Amino acid sequence: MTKEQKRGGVPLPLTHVDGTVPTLIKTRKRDEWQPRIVAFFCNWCTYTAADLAGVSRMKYAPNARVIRVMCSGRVDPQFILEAFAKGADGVLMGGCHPGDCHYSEGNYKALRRAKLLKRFLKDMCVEEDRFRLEWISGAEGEKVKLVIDEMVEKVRKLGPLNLPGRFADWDSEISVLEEKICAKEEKEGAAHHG
Amino acid sequence: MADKPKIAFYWCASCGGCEEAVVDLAEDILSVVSAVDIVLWPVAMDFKKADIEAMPDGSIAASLINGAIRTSEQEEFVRLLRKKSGAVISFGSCACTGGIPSLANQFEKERILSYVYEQAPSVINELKTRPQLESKGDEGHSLELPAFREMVRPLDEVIKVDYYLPGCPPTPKLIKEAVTALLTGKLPPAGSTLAPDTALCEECPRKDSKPADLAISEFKMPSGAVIDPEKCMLAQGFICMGPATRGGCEALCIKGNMPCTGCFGPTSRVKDQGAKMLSCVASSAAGKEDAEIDKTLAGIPDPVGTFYRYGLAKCRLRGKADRVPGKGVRQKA
Amino acid sequence: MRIEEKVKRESRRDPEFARWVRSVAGGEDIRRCIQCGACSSACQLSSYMDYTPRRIINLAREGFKKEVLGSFTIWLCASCYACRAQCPKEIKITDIMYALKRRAIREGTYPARFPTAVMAKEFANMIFSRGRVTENYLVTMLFLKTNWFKFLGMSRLGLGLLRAGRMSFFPDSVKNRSEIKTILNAVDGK
Amino acid sequence: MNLNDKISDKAPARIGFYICHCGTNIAGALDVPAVRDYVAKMPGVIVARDYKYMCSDPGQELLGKDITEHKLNRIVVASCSPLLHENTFRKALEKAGLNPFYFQMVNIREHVAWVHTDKPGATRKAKDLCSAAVRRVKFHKFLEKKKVPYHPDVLVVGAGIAGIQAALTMANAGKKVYLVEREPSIGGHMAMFDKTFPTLDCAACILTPKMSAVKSHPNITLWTYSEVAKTEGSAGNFKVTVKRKPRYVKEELCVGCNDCIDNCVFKEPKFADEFNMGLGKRKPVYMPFPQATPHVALIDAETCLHFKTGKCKQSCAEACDRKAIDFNQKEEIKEIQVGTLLLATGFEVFDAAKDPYYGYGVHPGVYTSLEIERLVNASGPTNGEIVLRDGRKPKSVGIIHCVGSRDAKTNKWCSRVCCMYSLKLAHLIKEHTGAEVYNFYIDMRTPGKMYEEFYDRLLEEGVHFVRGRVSEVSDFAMSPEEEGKLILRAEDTLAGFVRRVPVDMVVLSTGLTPKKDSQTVARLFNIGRSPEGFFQERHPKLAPVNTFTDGIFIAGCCQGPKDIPDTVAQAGAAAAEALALIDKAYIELEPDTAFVVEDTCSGCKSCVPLCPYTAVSFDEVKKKAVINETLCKGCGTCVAACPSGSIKQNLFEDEQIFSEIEGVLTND
Amino acid sequence: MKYLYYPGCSLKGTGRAYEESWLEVSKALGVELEEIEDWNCCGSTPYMGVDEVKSLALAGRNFALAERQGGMDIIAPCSACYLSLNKTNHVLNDYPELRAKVDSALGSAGLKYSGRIKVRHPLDVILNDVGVDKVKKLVKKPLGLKLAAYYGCQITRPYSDFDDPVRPVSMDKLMEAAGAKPVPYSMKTKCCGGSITGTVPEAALELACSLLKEAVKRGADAMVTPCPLCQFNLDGYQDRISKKYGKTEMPVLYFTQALGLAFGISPEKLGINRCLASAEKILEISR
Repeated sequence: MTKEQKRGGVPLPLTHVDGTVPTLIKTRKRDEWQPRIVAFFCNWCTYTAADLAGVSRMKYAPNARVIRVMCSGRVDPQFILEAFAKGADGVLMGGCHPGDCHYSEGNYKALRRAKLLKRFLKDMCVEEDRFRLEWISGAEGEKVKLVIDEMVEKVRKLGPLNLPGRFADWDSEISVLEEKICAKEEKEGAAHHG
Repeated sequence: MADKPKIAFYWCASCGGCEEAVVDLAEDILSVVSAVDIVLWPVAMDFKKADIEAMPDGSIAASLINGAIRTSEQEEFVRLLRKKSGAVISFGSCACTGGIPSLANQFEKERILSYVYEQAPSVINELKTRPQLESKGDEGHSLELPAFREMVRPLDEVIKVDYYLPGCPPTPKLIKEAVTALLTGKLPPAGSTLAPDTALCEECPRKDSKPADLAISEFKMPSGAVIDPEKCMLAQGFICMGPATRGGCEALCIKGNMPCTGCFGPTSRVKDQGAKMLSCVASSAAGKEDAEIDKTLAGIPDPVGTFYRYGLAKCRLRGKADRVPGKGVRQKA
Repeated sequence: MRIEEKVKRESRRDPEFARWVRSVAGGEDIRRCIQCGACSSACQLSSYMDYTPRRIINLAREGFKKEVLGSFTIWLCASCYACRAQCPKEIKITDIMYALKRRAIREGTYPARFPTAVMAKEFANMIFSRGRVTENYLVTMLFLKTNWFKFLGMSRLGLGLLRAGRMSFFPDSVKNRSEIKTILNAVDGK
Repeated sequence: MNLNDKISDKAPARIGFYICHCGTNIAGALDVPAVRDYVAKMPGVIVARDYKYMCSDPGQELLGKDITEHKLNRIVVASCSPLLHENTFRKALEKAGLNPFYFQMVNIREHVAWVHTDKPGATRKAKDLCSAAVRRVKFHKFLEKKKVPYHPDVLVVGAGIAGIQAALTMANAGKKVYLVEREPSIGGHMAMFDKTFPTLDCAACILTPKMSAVKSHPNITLWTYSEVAKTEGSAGNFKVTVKRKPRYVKEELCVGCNDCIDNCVFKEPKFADEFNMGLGKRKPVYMPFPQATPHVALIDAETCLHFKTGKCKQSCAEACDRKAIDFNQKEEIKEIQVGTLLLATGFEVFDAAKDPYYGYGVHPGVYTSLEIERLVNASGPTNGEIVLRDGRKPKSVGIIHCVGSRDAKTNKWCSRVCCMYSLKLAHLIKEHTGAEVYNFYIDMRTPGKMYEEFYDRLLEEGVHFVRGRVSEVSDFAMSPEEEGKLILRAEDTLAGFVRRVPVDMVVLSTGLTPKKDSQTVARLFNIGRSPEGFFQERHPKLAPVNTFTDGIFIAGCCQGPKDIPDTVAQAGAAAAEALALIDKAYIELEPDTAFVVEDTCSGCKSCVPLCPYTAVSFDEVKKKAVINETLCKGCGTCVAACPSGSIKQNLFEDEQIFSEIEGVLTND
Repeated sequence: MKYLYYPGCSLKGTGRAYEESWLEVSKALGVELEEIEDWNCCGSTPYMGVDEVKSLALAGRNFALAERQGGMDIIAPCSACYLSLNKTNHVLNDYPELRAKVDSALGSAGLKYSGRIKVRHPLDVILNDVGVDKVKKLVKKPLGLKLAAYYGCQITRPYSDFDDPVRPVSMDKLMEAAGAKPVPYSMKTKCCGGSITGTVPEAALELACSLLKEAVKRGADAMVTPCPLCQFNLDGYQDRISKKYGKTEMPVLYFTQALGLAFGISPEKLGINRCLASAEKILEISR
């Protein structure tokens, strides 16, 4: 019996957009754990700066995964929560410096959302260092390196957030009951047939 | 009697308002009652768990379950109903999105229990006695209490749900439509929400009063300011969840001169109602400099309560992130 | 002057030695050297060296161990750090010189002409037993062990110091001598 | 089956995945086969291949062949930055009959291979990024590019030889060119040189005609003493604000007769003359140099008596019969619309005082190479005579190479021109003074046409060459021959010993550095800089005059040190690249615009005020928001803010981004 | 202003006069010193050539003791001590393997060092913490001499951060404040050969000689130095240098002695009598 069937056909709370089930829901062992940072970089400044860091062969920690958006203004707070929910240990947003936004003022909207979201995250006990907004212009390849290295170190100190693992942990109370009921039913079923 | 479809009503962590809503169908309730065979309705009728257990699987046409899931008993009962029912309808905000009870997901179970049984100003409990899951009576009999879960869950995290009927409570009109659809078999695809898929503003009487160039420079609380009865709430600086909330209530709160608090949950296109509204509100807040922005946003003192009043359980984070499940959860299930 | 073959064959190189030089603290950047000679030029003592510091760096990174450890150069280094301050590739030349001295002492390959190694050892012994150094004792020990004729030649300076009250009659010492011994033994894994 | 069809939006995804080795660029830093095999197992992936160079013709053909053979309808290529090759691959899709937007690119070179040293970590990151792209591409939709007109006018920033050459090339092609220069005259550094290597032709003789051509060209608007203050917009449509500083002389009236200068209340030139590196003097009203273009005087407010005290009798204004002097001139702001920007902002010479060992500014006998250029120049402060500050003719001269070059404490790079100009100066000094000349070099670098031959010539002329970096210039004499001289101490590394060489004059061959404000300028135009501070080209070999920002080109030493022939060649190349864009007359824009899903919009108007381009408006009849696609620039801010999820952005739909998030986090 | 004081072996031996004058001057300037209890050899230059880790561990013990005593900035007047203590800090920060070894060696004696104590030189402290103004106020007998300020190598590079490593000026400023006239002296930071005088005198003496000759040439009445090794080398060996390279008469004082004289402190208290070279000239100066 699959886990899903056991749950009376309820998919696990975490399913992917395409309906598949994530493989990572068990807690990783602490010693093999590496921080995972999801980074939303705007196309014009921060993404370009990350390219520049590459062209300049700067070396930094391989823990950030960049998702390109056209402007930091495109970053929906839903993306940030989703990233945490799917297992990110930190989320980094990069945009153009105030006044330099390629779209004039998308970065101000990003800033305001980030500020409010930061407060929300704090209330939800997600440590402050796990979410960061940085202005990195296309000329600042070095800053990409510095920010990522610094953030990875801070997050490493905080340890895994591992929400998928925590969710599974929290939900273990349900599965225990589930197993008990299933066992009971199976027993009864067996008795019935026998 | 045997021909009539069997219907079950059940309540979990709820206030009873959803039951009230069913009664509020007024004279229409009679037609419902006559059309169906109610096999379970704890608030009004005296059926026992054993009665349901005795029924064949799938013999109940539909179970309408309201309330969020907080205890092992609720879990066990809704599982039973799931097994016996053809369709399960998640009834009301608490069942659909966790509702007000899920605001408790900001706290750990231990903190809730210690507050309720030890720290609340009205409590005198010097021995710090708490209800025990199992206790032995004087005559040697044992008594078992349901386990209080780590967190509040919406119904669909515990059993598979076929339809959602949102609202705190769902309006009589929507209930009637749902029941009619159920009885006539004219149901939308499984998984649907039985309410319109546009946001509340569509049906809001104050829609036209919202300016197209709104920048909110001061946020206000309904408790601390006079509300203009004509003008768009957001235009006045009150956070109205309307833009991020499914319509279908016909703007009841607005008509009562209170801003929408979001009980109908998000539209189907949105994963996280609170995050979306937070994004919308922050985008329209005034200010470019740090200090200016901070000042404006300080007008929203409680982002969790503001943006997730009815849906914290459905937030992508589900609750306070650093909760540590209480010891013994596994053993005492 | 003897006529001898100067060609060096690959078998003369000791790659392990080159690796070792790169592994010591300060030796990590030795490969960056562009042989510009700024070190030699900055060095006040390069005039007396058989190999200029630049050449030592090149020989060391190529693994010409015998030439390096047998050279005068490392013993002439006065640790003034001028080379390091001027190196355009920021190679820690002085630290490399220290490492080469240590290696030469360890392998006993230093030229007998230089008593530097003897002095360094005496210095170490004195610290091991007392924790502090008393210079005139050190100098006396040095000359007695190497060239006591020279010591007699120095007597004028000694007398001068004596008269000026700059001689110590009793060797200075720390109070907690055992602590020093514990620490130094711990380094040796004792 | 016609794959170029919207049907593919809904059809089950058949994904082709290609991972590029980029030679060893990628393959050397991560485990390419492991990434390929990882992706091959993902649902929907039909083909997964690795290839040496995906951007090569065979690479693209491979892709096209697979599309046809395997009926692929989605393509993912993991290689370099999409900013570099996205279009290459999109075209390959198109050629194979597939809509180019059924494509997603993964940046595993700039973002992975080049920046990580930990191979397993880099491999894991590459897997994550590829997994994200494969998930994302399933949600890609059929799209078409937008075409908008490309503004034909060009702005060239900086009017040294690079800017002049580029401006003339484009103006000759019939384009309207704005040429903006910070200094009062155009000409840049080249105008300061005496002769040019290796041909030894006179710099002024070859530059001055070009300067006049700029001034008189009907297609060139020349603004000197001006700076760009602000740029907005993107390729094809830039709006640029230019600040014109007041020169207190009306440019259109002045004929450059110098009457004002002759009649200045300062009878003698008193102030350090910038053009001659302070070796000469000028008055507060001055002509930067005899061939200055525009040939217009200017007043330096810092030193002018009128501006300092308000008590000048203004004899200069009186002397001007064209009434060109205007003490009330104010800064002027110009706003222009151009399609293309070409930056030729040049370099700065290394500040020799920063090297403490060579005594520049301490010993009067120490000069920089640029000072010698002026000394040796016939129109320079000494009329071409090489003399020391005390008037003596030097009998021996030491030239120190690599000052502020190849040195971790100052600048790490080789400045490329110093060896050659040092040879040139050695020749000129020897020719003018007959002195003994010593070149102290680390490595002699003479790659260039006729350059090595020039070195040969100098060797024959009897100039001394000492291979060794000078450790110090001191006046500490150790022997009678050294008394009163500057002593250069260096190891003659070829001889194997240290030498002390006493000389009368020391020339520091200072290197080329980025402009002090290069960071500010880079941010002004949103282009990148390499770590040392020169502007970053898009690709060191394949796009040397492009930047990462479309429509902005670079030429000359702002990109890195180079000599005049290379600068002119690069300026021509940049002009040609710009012309190619302009003559196409339109620019294709990414179809990344946003649109409102009318059915589900509740008309809450939250989005309307957020758009800085007024692309979002409210339809008062339908009571819904509408987005004007031609105004929308595709930032997606309204999408992120739409509280009911009723605005979508092409290429950046919620599902696409959610699946990316999930992809980067779902690696085992 | 309170500091920990690390005298080092030389200041207790041949450099006695440096300590005597420094203590007098610091008292006058209000610089409060607390000697590190039971300090040991800094692990200086010769030791580095024998065993790197031991040398670092020896320095480490001093730091550990200093941390125990409050962890204030350490003042180390001897250039060699200043360098080896500073170097230890740098090496411990840059090379974790070495740090681990040093930590465990110290640990075996129950000691611990965080790596964070600053090591300062009296020149730095007087100039930056006390200030030239205070020095000027204390001057009672302006020196009126032409002095060559000779800094030596080890306080100027590679770790010093309080002065220019090529053209230091801190001591010139102090001498100016004391009423002396510093002569332009191009050999300010050149090595005096002190650390090899004992072993390779033929080379070292020539270096020392060039320093003295240059001072003479620049018209200096005396040289001032902040280094006991330099002072010993230039002063103690002047006799031999004169014999070998021709007569030189150049008094070599510690800068603290010169300051003390300007403050009006008696020559005896400053250990002026401990100088060997040109004794007559020195007496003249101190009067």
